Amino acid sequence: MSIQSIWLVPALPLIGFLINGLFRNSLSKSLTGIIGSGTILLSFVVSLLIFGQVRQPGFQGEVVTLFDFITVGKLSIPFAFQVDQLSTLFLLIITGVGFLIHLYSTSYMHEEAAPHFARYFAYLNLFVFSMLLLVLGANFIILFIGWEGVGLCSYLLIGYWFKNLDYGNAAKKAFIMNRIGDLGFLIAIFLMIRQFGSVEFGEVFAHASSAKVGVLTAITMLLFVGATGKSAQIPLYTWLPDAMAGPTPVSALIHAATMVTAGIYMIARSHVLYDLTPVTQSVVAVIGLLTALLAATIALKQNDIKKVLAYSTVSQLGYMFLGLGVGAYTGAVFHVMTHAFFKALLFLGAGSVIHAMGGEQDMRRMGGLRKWMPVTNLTFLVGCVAIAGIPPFSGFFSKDEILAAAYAKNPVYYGVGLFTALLTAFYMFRLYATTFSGGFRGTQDQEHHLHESPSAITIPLIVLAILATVAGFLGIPEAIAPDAHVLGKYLAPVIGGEAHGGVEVSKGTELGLMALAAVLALVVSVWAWVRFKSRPDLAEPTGFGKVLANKWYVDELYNAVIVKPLDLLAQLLVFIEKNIIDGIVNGVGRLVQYGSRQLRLLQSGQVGGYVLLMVVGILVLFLVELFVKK
Amino acid sequence: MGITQVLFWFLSILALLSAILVVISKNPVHSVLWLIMVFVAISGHYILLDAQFLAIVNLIVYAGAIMVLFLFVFMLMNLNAETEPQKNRWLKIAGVVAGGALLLVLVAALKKADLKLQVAEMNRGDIGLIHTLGVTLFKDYVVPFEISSVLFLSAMVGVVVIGKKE
Amino acid sequence: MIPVLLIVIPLVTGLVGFLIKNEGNARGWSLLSSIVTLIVALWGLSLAKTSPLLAANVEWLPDLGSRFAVGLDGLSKILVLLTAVCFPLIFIATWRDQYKKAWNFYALMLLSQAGLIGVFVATDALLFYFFWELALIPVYFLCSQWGGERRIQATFKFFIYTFVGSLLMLVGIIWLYWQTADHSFSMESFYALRTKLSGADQTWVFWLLFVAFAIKMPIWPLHTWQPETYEQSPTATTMVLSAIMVKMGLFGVIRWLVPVVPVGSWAWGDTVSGACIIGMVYASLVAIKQDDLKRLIAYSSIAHVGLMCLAIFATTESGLQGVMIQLFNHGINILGMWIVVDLIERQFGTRKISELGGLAQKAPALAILLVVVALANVALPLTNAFVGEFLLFSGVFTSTATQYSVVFTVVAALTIILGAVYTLNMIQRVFYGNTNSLTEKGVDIKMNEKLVLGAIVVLIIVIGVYPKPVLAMTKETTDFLLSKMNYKL
Amino acid sequence: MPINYYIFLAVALFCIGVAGVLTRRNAIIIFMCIELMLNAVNLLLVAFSKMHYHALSATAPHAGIDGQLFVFFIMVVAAAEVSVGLAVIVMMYRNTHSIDVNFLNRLKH
Amino acid sequence: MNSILLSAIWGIVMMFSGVFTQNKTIIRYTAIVGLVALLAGNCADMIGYHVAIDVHKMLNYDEFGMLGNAIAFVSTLLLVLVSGRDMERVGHNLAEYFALIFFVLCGVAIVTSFNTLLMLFLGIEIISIPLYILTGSDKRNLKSNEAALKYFLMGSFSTGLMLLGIALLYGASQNGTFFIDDLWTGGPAVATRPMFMAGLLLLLVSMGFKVSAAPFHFWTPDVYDGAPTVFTSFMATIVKVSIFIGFVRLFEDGFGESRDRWQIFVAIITAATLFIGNITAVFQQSVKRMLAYSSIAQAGFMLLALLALNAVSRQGMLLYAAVYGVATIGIFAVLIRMKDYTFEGFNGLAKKQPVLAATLTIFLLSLAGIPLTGGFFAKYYMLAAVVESGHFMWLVIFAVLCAAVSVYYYFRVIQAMYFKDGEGSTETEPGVGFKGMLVVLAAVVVVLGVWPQVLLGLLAKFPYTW
Repeated sequence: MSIQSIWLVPALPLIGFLINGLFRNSLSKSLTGIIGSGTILLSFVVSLLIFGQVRQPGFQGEVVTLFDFITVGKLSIPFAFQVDQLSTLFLLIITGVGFLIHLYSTSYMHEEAAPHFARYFAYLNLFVFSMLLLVLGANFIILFIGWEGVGLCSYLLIGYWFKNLDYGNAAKKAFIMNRIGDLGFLIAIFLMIRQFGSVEFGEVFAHASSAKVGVLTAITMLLFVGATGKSAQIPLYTWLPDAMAGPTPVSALIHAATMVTAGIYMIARSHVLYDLTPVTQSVVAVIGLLTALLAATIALKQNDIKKVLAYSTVSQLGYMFLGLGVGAYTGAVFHVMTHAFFKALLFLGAGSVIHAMGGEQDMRRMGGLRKWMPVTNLTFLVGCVAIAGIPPFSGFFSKDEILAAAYAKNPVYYGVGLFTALLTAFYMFRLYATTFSGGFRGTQDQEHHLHESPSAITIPLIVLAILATVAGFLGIPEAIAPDAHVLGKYLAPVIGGEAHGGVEVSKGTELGLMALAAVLALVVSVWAWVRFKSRPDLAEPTGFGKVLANKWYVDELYNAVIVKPLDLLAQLLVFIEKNIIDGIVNGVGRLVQYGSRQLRLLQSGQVGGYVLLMVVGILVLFLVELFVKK
Repeated sequence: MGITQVLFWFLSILALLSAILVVISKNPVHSVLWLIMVFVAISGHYILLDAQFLAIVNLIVYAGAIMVLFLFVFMLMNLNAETEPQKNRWLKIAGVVAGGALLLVLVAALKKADLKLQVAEMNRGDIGLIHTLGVTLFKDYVVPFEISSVLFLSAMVGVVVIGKKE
Repeated sequence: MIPVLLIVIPLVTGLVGFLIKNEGNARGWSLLSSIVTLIVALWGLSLAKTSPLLAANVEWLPDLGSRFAVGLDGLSKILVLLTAVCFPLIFIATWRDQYKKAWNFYALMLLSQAGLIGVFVATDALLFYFFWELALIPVYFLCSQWGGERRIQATFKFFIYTFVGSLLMLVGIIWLYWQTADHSFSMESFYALRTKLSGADQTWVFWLLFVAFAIKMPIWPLHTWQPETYEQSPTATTMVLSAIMVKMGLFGVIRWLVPVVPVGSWAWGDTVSGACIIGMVYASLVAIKQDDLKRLIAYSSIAHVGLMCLAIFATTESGLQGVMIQLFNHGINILGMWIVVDLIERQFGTRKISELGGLAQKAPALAILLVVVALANVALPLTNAFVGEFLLFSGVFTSTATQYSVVFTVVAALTIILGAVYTLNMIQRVFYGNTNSLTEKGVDIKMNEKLVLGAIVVLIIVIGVYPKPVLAMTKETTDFLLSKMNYKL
Repeated sequence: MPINYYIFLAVALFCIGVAGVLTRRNAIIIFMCIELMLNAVNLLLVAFSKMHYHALSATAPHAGIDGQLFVFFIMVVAAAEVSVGLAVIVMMYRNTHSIDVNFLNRLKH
Repeated sequence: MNSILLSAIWGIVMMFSGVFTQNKTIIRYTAIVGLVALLAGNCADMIGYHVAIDVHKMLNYDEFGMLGNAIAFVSTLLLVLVSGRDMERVGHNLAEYFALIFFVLCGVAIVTSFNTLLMLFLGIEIISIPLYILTGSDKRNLKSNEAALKYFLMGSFSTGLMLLGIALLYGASQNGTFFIDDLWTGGPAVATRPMFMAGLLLLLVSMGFKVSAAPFHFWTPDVYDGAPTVFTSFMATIVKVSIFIGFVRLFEDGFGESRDRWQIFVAIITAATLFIGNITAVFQQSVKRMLAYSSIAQAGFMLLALLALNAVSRQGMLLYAAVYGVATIGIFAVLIRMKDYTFEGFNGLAKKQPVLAATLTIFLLSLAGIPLTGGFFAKYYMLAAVVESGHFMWLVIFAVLCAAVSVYYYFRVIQAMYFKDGEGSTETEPGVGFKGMLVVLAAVVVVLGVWPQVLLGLLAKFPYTW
C-alpha cells in the first residue's frame, strides 16, 4: 500500500464517527458496533500495511500533503501527515489497542439504548480520529488539532452519562485543565512562528540549532506545559483520576493507552528541541519524577479500583517523562507502548470486574473474585506483574530502560524512580489481592450476579495479556543481548541512536541495577499480595494515610488557591460592572435628569427673575470682554 | 463755566434725579409725573444740542401723548394708589445691585474708549432743524419711513384684536 | 451595480413589507427578499475583482464632495456575505416566533439589512456614516417594539450610547474631510491623509473615530449597553445586533480608522490593546457569573470582539487576515448560539440557566448542534473559529506594533481557558443533568430549525477544515490595507 | 461738551431704567422704565450725532443727521409699542384685575 | 423689495377681508393666495424682476436673503395649509391674524435683507409687535395673556438693549453711519474700539434674545407654552429662523472682519444655549414645553453658523432653516390636534393614528439629526462650518454631545407613540387633507435628507445681486 493512502487511516474512523453520529437514531446496536469497531479494524489493517513499508530499512520519513490549510503571508500550514517510524508505531498502538477496546465496548456498553450506544461509538471513533491526527500531523498545528480533539473527545466521553452532574463536572475539569496546557502549547507554536516562520517539523527542527537557547527553552517549556495538561503531570494531573467517571473502556482507551501519551509523543517528536535545552530537560525529568512519586503515594490508599489504576497511570506517565527528561526517548516510547498494553489490560480487566459486580467500584466490597472470573483474574494478574516490573514481562524492560538512563544522568533520579517502582508493585498487588483473593465481601445480591464476562470482553483481555507479556522483548537492553533492541533500531531514524544523555553506564552496573530492581519488585509484590490477601485494607485511613487517601489535598488546594479566588474575582467584576462601569453610564443619564430638574427651576415664571438673569448674562459677557485676554 | 455748561449740569442732574424718582415712587401717578420730568429734561438737552425738532417732538409725543396714555390707563384701572405689596425684598436688592453693576461695567467698558477729544458740538449746525431733517427723511429715509407705516398698521390691527370685545 | 442592488433589494422589499398586512405573507416575503439578496451577493462574490459590476459611483452631493460610491473588496465581500447569509437563516430560524404586527417587524428587519450592507459597501465616508446611522434606526424600533420587559430603557440607552459615539465620529469625519486635498469624502482621499496629517493631529482625531467604533464593538469599558440590549431585544434582532452589527465597529476600525490615521493608531495602539485585553478577561469572568443565557453570550461576544480589535492594532498580516475571517466566523457562530437560545426561550419561556437543565435528554439533536456551535465558540480546532483565533493570536504575538506583544498574547489567551469555563458551564447546566418540572415537557427541534443549525454547523466545519477560499478572498484587501496601516511618520 | 459726559449720563439713565425694570412689579411702571431706557438711548444718539457733526462737518455738511433721524424712528416705534403694550396690559387687567407681574406665574419650569 | 411690498399690501388686504366676509374658508384661501403671490414675487425677485425702488442701500437683496425669504414664505404656506383650520379656533379675528402674519412676513423680508441698523431695528419691531398680539390672541386664556405680557415686557426690554447697542455702534463708527458694512471700515480707531465692542455685545445680546439664546432665552418656554399652539408654531419656526438669517447677516456683513474679537462670546452663548436648551428639555412633561426648549436647543445649533461665518455656514443656515421649519411645523400641526399635550397624551398614538405617528416620527428624527432626514444635513452643515474654521473644536464636540441628549427627549415622544400603551388620541379625527399635508411635509424632510442638493443647488443657480 502506498504511503500516500495514509489519509485512509484517520479517514476511516471519521467515517465511522459520521455514520454513527448522524444515523444514531436509525442504526441497530449490532450495526453500530460493527461500524464502530470495523472502521478501526480497517484502519489498523491499513496501518499495518503502511508499517510494512515503513519498517523497510532505509525508509526516511515522508510528508504527505493533503491540502493547504492556512496560508497567510509567508506562513503556510498545509494539512499534511508525517509518515515515519515513530508515527507508524503509534498508529499501530492506537488502532490496535483501539480496536480491542471497541470490541470490548460492544459488549460492555450493551445495556445502553441504541441512540446512546451509537453516540458512544461515534465519540470513540472521533477520539481515534483525533488521536491519529495528533500522531500523523506533519506540523505542530495538525498535531495541535488532534491534541485539542482528544481533549474534546475526552470531555464528551467522560460526560457520556450526562444526567449525572458529577460526571459532567469531571468532564469539564478534564477539558479545562487540558485547555490550560493547550494554551502553553499554543503560545509555543506562536513562538515558533515568530522564531522560525514555520510550524512544520522539518523546518523547525532544521533551524532549531540556529535559534537562541533562551527562545528554545521558552518553546520547549511551553510545549511541556501542554504536555503536563494532556499527560496529567504536576500541576495539571488532577483531572485524570476524576476522568474515571467515564465508561471504563474509555478510561482504558483514553486515560491509559492513548490520549495521555500524547505528551510523550509530542516531546519525543520534538526531541531535537529538547536536546538543545538541558534546562527544560531537567525540568521535565524532575516533574516527571515528582509526578510519578506523588501519584504512586496517592494510589497506595485509594479504594476505588479505577482510581488506583488512574493514579498508577499518572505515575507511569511520570516515568515516561523522566525518560524523556533524561534523554531516553526510545525508552519513553517503549514504555508508552508496553504501558498501553498492560494499562489497557488492567482497565479492561477492572471493567470486567465492575461489570460483574454490577457497577460496584469499591475494592473493599470485592474479594475472592478469581473464583468466579478466572480469565479476568489471570489476565489481570499478568497486567499487575507487568506493571510491577517483574521480568520477563514487558513493564520490566521498558521501565528498566528508563531507570538505567536516569541512573546515568543522576543516581538520585534512579533512587526515587526505583522507590516509585516499588510503590507501584505494592499498590498493584494490594489491588490485586483485595479484589481477586480472599473472600467475597459484597452483598448477597452481588454475589449472585457474579459471572465471567462474555467473550467480547475476554478476548481483548487475552490479546492484551499476551501483548503485555511479550512486548518487552522488542526492547531487550544492550546489556543482556547486544543488538536485540528491535524497537530502538526501528525508531533510530526518527529519534536518533539511543542517547543516554551522553553518559553511558557500564554494562555491569546496568545489569546490577536491573537485577536489584527486579528482585525488589518481586519481593514487594509478594509481600503486598500476602499481606492484603489475608488482611484487606478496609479501615478508614488515619494519619498520613488519610492525607494520601485524600490525595494530598491537592484538589482542595487548587480550589482554595485558584477556583475560589477566581470565583470571587468574577463576583467582584459583576459588582463593578453593575455599579461602577454601568453605574457611570447610567449616572451620566441620571446627572442629566438631575441637571434638568435643577435647571428648570431657573424658569421661575417671574419676569423680574428672567430680566435679572439676562442682566447677569450681559454682565458676564462684559466681564469677559473686560478681563479675559483674547 | 458758561451758561451752556450750567444748563447741561442742571438738566443732567434733573434728569437723573427724576429718573430715580420714577423708579422709587410708590404712587404710580407720581412715577408718571417724574417720567414727564425726565422727558422735559432730555428735551432741554436736545435744545442744547441744537436738535430743536426732536426736542419738540419729544415733548409733544412723549411727554404729551404717550404719558397721557399711561395716565389714562392708570385712571382706567383706578390704580392711582400704591398697589405693590412689598414682597420679595431680595429680588429688589438683586435688581438694584444688578442695575448698578451694569452701570459699572458699561462705564468701565466705555471709559477705556479714548474719547477725550471728541465733543458733542453745541450751538452750531443746522442738522437738528426740521427742514434739514425733513429733506433727508423724505429723500434718503423714505423707505424706512414708509415701512414704519406697516408697524403702525400692525399695531393698529393688534390693538383692535386685543381690545375688541368678543 | 451589485452593491447597489444589495442595498436596494432589502430597502425596497422592506418598504413594501410595511404594506403586507398579513403575518404569513410578510414572513415569506422577507425570506424571499433575503434569499434574493443572498443570491445577488453570491453572484457578486463569484465575479472577478476587476468586474465593473462590483462598484458603483454616482453623483450624490457635489457641493459636499460626497458621492454615492460603493464597492465590494475583500473586506466588504466577507461582511456582505455574512449579512446575506445571516438574514435568511434568521428568518428561517425564527419562523415560528410570533410577533404583533409581524409585517412591521419583518419590514424593519429588511431595512436594517439594507443599512448594514450599506455600511459595508460604502467607499465614501459620508455615505458610510449615513448608513451607519440608518442601520441603527430600524434596530432601535425592533428592540423597543418587540423586546422584553425593560426593552424601552435598555434600547434607549443603547441608542443614545451608540449615537453619542456616532456623532463624535461624524465630527472626526468632517474634520478629516476638510483636511483632504480635494475636499472629498472618498476613501482614496481619506487614505491619502495619512501622509498629510501631522502626528499630533492624527493622535487626537483618532479618538473621535475610535470611540464610535469602540462603542459599537463594544470595547471595554464602553460595553455596558450590550448585555442589556441583547437581553431585552427580540432574539431575531439580537441576532442581527450581535452577528452583524458589532462587526460594524470592527469594520470601521479596519476601513476608516487605522489606514486613515495610522500614526494616531500607532500612538494609541497599546492603550487600545490594553482596553481590549482587560475587556476580554473581564467579560469572560463576568460571563461565568451570568444566569441569563443572552447575557452570557453577550459577554462572550465582548471577549471575542476584543480579541479581533486587539489583532487589528497588531497590524500584522496574519492578524488582519484572522480578523477578516473571524468577522464571518464570529457572526455565524454567535448566530447559532442565539438560535439555540431562541429555541429554548420559545419552548420554556425562560432564559435563566438556573431554571433549565437536562435538555439533552429531551432534545438530543439540539444538544448536539449546540455543542458544535459552542465548541466553535471556544475555538476548538477544525471549527471555523480556530482558524480565526489562531491567526488572531499569532498576529498579536508576532506584532511589531507594540513591545508588549507577548504579554498581550498571554493575557488575552487566558480567555481561551475562561471561554471554555463559561461555555461548558452553560452547556452543562442547561443540557446535562436531570430534567426539572419545567424542562421535562421539552421536545426536540423541528425540521426548519435543524436545517438552519445544520447549515451553520456545516459552515463552521467547512470553514474550519478548509478556510482557504475565505482567506483567499480577503488576502488582497488585507495586503492593501496593511500597506496603509503600516505607515509611519 | 465732551462726549464722555453725555455717554455717562445716558448710560446712567439707561441703568436706572434697567434697575426699575428689575425692581418694580407693576407692569406699567416696568413699561415706563423701559421708555426711560429708550429715552436715554435717544439722548445718546443725539449727542453722537453732534459729535460726528463736529468731526465731519467740514467735508460732509449733513454729517450726523442719521443719528437724529434714528431718534425719530425710535419715537415712532415707541409710540406703536406703547399702544400695543398698554392694550396687552389692559387685557391682562381685564382678566385678572392685577397688573402685578409677580402674579404671572402660571407658566414656569 | 417685491416681498416687502407684497406682504405689506396683502396684510392690508387681509385686514379688510374680514370686513367683507365672515367666511373663514374664503379668508384662509385669500391668505393662501397671498402667500403664493408672495412666494412668486420673491421668486421673480430672485430671477431679476423686481419693483425698482431706490432704497438708498438700506436694503441689500442677495441670494442669501432671498432664499431665506423663500424658505420663510414656503414654511408659512405650509403652516397655513396644514394648520390653517386650527387658527380659526383661536378666536374670531381670523382675518386680523392673517393680517398680522403678513405684517410679520414683511418684517421677515426686511430682516433678511437689511443693510443698515435702522432697517434691522424696524424689521425686528415689525416682527415683534404683531407677535405680541398673536401671543395674546387667545384672549380669555390666562396663559395666553400672561405669555403676551411677558413677551411684551421682555421684548421691549431687549429692544432697549438693542438700541443702546446701536447707539454705541453709531458713536464708534468713524463717519457716523448705520450701514452695517461701514461700521468697521478700515477698523475703527483704537480709541473707539471699546465702544464698538460694547455696542456689538449689546446687539449680540438683543439678537440672542430674539432667537432665544441662553441666558436670554427665558421668555421662550413661557411664551411658546402660553401662546396659541398654531402661533407658537409660527414663532418657533418662521420667525426664529428669519431672525437667525438676519443675525448671520448682521454679524457677517457688519462684524465679519472683527470676528476674532467676538467669536468667544458667541461660543459662550452657544454653549450655554445648547446646554440649557437640551438639558432642561429632558425633564419636561408637556410636549409643547419640551418643544419650546428644543427650539432653544436648535437655536444653539444654529448659532454655530454664526460662529463659523463662512460659505458653508450660510448654506447650512438656509438648509437648517428649511428643515427645522418644516419639521417643527409638522410636529406642532400634530400637537395642535392632540387632546393632551403631555407625553402621556401621546401614549399609544401609533395604533390609532398610524399616519400621524409615522410622520411625527420622521419630524422628530429630523430634529434629532438622524440621517435620512433633512435634520442630519442641517446639523452636518453647522458642524462642518465650524470644523472648517478650525477653531472651537471643543464647542463642536460639546454640541454633538448635546445633540445626543436631544435624542432623549425627542425619542420620548416616539416611545410614547409606539411602545407604550395608552389612550393617546386626537381631539377630532384628522381629515385626509391634513394627513396628506403631513405626508407631504414628511416627504420634504426625507427628500432633504436624502438629496439636499435640491435646495443647495438653488444657491448656485441664482447668482443675483442687487
